[in-house]
Amino acid sequence: MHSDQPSAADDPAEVADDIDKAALARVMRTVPLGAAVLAGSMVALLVIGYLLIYLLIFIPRGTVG
Amino acid sequence: MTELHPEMHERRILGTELLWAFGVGVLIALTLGMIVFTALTMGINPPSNVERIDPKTLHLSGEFAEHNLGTTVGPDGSTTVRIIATQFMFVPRCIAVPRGRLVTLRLATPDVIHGILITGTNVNTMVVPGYVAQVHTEFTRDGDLLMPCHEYCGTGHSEMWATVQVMTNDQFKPGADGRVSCAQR
Amino acid sequence: MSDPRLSEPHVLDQPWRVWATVAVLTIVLAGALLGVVIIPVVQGRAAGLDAFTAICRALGIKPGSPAQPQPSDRTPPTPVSQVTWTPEVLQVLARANTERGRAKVLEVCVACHGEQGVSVAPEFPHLNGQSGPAIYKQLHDYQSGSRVHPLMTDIAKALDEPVIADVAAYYAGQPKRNPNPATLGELPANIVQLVELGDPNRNIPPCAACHRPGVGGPIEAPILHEQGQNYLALQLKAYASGERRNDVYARMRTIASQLTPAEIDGLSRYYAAGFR
Amino acid sequence: MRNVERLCLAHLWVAFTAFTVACVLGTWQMWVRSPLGAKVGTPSLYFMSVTAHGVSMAYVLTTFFIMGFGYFVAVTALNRPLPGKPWAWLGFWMGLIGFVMAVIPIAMGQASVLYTFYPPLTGSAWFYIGLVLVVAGSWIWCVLMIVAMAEWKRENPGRPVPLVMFATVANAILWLWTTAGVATELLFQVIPAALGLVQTVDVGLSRTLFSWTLHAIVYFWLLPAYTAFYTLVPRAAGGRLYSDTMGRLTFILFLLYSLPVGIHHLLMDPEHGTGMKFIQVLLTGFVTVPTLLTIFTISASMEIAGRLRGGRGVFGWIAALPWERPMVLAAGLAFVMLGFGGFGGLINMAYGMNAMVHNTAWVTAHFHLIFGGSAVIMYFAIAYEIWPRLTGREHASLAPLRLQLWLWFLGMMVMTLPWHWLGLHGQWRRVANFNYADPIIAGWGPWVVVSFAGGLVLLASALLFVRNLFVLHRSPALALPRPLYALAVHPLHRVPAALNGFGLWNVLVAILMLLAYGWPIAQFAIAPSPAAIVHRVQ
Repeated sequence: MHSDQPSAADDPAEVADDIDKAALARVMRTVPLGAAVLAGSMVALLVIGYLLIYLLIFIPRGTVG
Repeated sequence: MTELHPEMHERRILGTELLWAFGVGVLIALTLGMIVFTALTMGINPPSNVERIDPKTLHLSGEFAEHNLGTTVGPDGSTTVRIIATQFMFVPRCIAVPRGRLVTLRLATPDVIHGILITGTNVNTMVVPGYVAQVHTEFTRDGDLLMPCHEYCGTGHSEMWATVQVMTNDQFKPGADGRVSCAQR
Repeated sequence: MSDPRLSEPHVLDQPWRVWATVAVLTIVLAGALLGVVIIPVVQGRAAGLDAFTAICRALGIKPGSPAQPQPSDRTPPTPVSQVTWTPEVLQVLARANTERGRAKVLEVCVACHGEQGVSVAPEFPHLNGQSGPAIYKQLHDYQSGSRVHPLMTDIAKALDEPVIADVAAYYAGQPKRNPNPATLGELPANIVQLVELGDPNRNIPPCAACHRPGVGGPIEAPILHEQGQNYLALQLKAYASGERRNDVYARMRTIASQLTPAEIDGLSRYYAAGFR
Repeated sequence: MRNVERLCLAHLWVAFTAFTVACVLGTWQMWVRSPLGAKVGTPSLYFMSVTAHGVSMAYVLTTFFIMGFGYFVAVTALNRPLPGKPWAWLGFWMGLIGFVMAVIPIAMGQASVLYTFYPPLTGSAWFYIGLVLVVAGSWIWCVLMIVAMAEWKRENPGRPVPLVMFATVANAILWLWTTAGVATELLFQVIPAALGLVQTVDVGLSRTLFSWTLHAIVYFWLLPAYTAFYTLVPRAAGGRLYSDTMGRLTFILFLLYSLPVGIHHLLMDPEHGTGMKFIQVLLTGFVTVPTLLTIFTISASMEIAGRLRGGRGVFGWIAALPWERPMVLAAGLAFVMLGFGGFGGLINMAYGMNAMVHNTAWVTAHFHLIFGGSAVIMYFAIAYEIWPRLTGREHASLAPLRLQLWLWFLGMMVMTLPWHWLGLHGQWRRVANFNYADPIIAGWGPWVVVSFAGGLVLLASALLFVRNLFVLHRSPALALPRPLYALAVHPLHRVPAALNGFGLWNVLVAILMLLAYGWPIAQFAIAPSPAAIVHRVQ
């Protein structure tokens, strides 16, 4: 990155990666199944934890208003 | 599955993202719905008593003068506790409250910002100079609890706390003037 | 999203502008409807409040929670001190004239507290380098009867407000020079700890949290280092017994009543020796 | 001498020097608070240390790191020289001088007011003026980022701004909006009070103005981590970004929703009614959207990488990822900490339920996980990634880098998980010592010791981090710089102006802030808080 002499190699839009197009198209048939399962279950766990704390710890400690 | 045109495929990706966003939106609505539901049915709010009071003259007159502090049971049976939070002490330092009855805590400060919580309960409020902080709550278990100052108020902050005695109905007996003090233990 | 092949960026932009604005406003309006109307009105109904009051409380225009009635109770007060720290009082202190203060000191105070604030007898406090607000408050408290002393009560009653400020400013400007500092001898470690750390077991804050200059504590807190040992011990005992009670919210009465005689002695010697 | 490398390295070294000192202080504080450290130090020393820890971590590490990384991005992503480099140096020196000006009164015990600005307790005026200089220096950075993007757009009409620059400029604009609140509070309330020009302060107003800044500032700290998630991590993992458009939308949503939510920090305050509190809690619900979108998009991007590397099945792609690469490892660990921290945040924001945890160790755990955990571990990873470019040298071995990241993660978890438990039981924040003789507090002791052990691990990690950077400065030269920024599955060729700039979004931020903060601030103009006398620490 010799800053005052920019080189095209630094421009991400112009640098192709070595990912094979066909391979990418192949994996894109399954993606984002795993991501949806992983992220979905994590977020669901968060909300379940929230509801449990709300109902089992917060409410029994006495209401505030 | 046939190969899609890149732009069609990009739209499918965005469609998937939109589906995810919708699912996430449902979950957020669920968490907010819990808040709205308990606010409507149980009257749960954060303590928000926008009641102005001059911090400079608290000790001269009114309910926060020294000998008006502490627990009072009104003629209608309502329990109100008045507390001063000052550098570096709560007045009074021991607070008697009944179990299983609505209690109103009112706090004010003559100097800087303080805050309180009572361990194991939902009592929590900032005590901001210029305002009366007020918490309505019900204590669900009896015993001695800690009420520390939880906002930094100066070098003596760490030694600033009070004790809260949650009493059963047998122990919580107001005197003729309606005042209740801590039991000596 | 529209098909980018068919339209230019600025045309593409129009739905974005419309939908983003609609979405943002809908969210805020939904929040306002719930938070300012529906929740307070429903809560207010359960607490016996009319809808208008409940909404005003939610907006912070009227005091109180929309879900609870406000308590009422007033009993007549008997304040322990009439002094208040208002901008006006601080202004008076800031504008004090040390020359006039010196004249008054030579006329009245010098017999006990000395011209330079070094007292002539161990039962009188040194006033040199004392904080102005502290002297001001004590003179005022003598005047109003909040603090009682056979000599000082009458002397203070003869002073008017600007003179009190002048005297306070004069003594505050005198350098610390205690001619007879106490010798420390063997000061137990627990005294230093009481000053610096306090005692968590007894809920005693560190002395230094208020009685160190520039610590941001109570405005009226006096500076204690190089004060007379005897005077300090007398005052701590007077607070402990409740004989002296002009400390607002009983801060010193509460602390002093928890100190042992050995601690009162140790603390007096600590400060008399000039430690800060 | 004139190179941008020097500029970036200067910023980053200031950031990480402050960070290392703050780590030492933080560990000492945990010792003092634990049952092992009773009678060690005094409250005066403790609060001096907390102030220095907070200022170094929250204002210096963050601001200088973000500025240094921003300059790097502007040059490498836009592939053009940085506009106004002398101005950048001016910003750097303003920040550094400001930092020194703030540190001197802290060290003299004249600013032991912690890093939050809550008058009437005020410290030395130099402390505040110094911090204003740090912020003013960062404003120069904001302008340079905006100018750099504008010039690039002029030279490249119709082309989408690279996502990494779009994200950096989003953060610069967010920071300009964010600092408006605290700057107003400091210039019109706190500094006049500290200088003795005024004797009283409207505490309700000062808290409200500070809350304006208080939440969005954390997003300012976090956005470099998100920038790395979208633009560095997919390439490091050997995959592609799932969707460039969603990246842009995410950063836009952060700009929109991280500002009008600050009153959720004042849920327990008596100077605001329930109505505005509820509105901002609702808006806080929406600020989770960009994070949840990110979790999905980045998981999908990692899934692409994992499957390209031969991972199969619903979860097989996770094992197939190149975890030996620091950037990938850091991203994984950051997500775990983001999950725990986000869970804590969900409890914090829940309106009345905030009363259960407000100002307890729960809150300390929450922001140490989110900022100290997710954000800072990505700062490490970014530093490891760009340092070779800045120095022209290559890491001799990745093993110490991985060890450092693992130690940071383990230390953070061991430190913060007990804090959640303690917070739920009422252990309050910001105290120099606990009375472990009290029967309630006695039960907390062992957990405080466990969290202190976590603090020691964190300190070891911080020292190892600095060592790794020093070693790199003496390592063999870099043969060929690797490209950094990830491509999307379908790189964008044209985007609507709304996704290529911030005009529309600035208007919407203004509208949102007017609706969310208009009444909360206006109420103090209509009926000011009764004035409180200033208490000066000096």
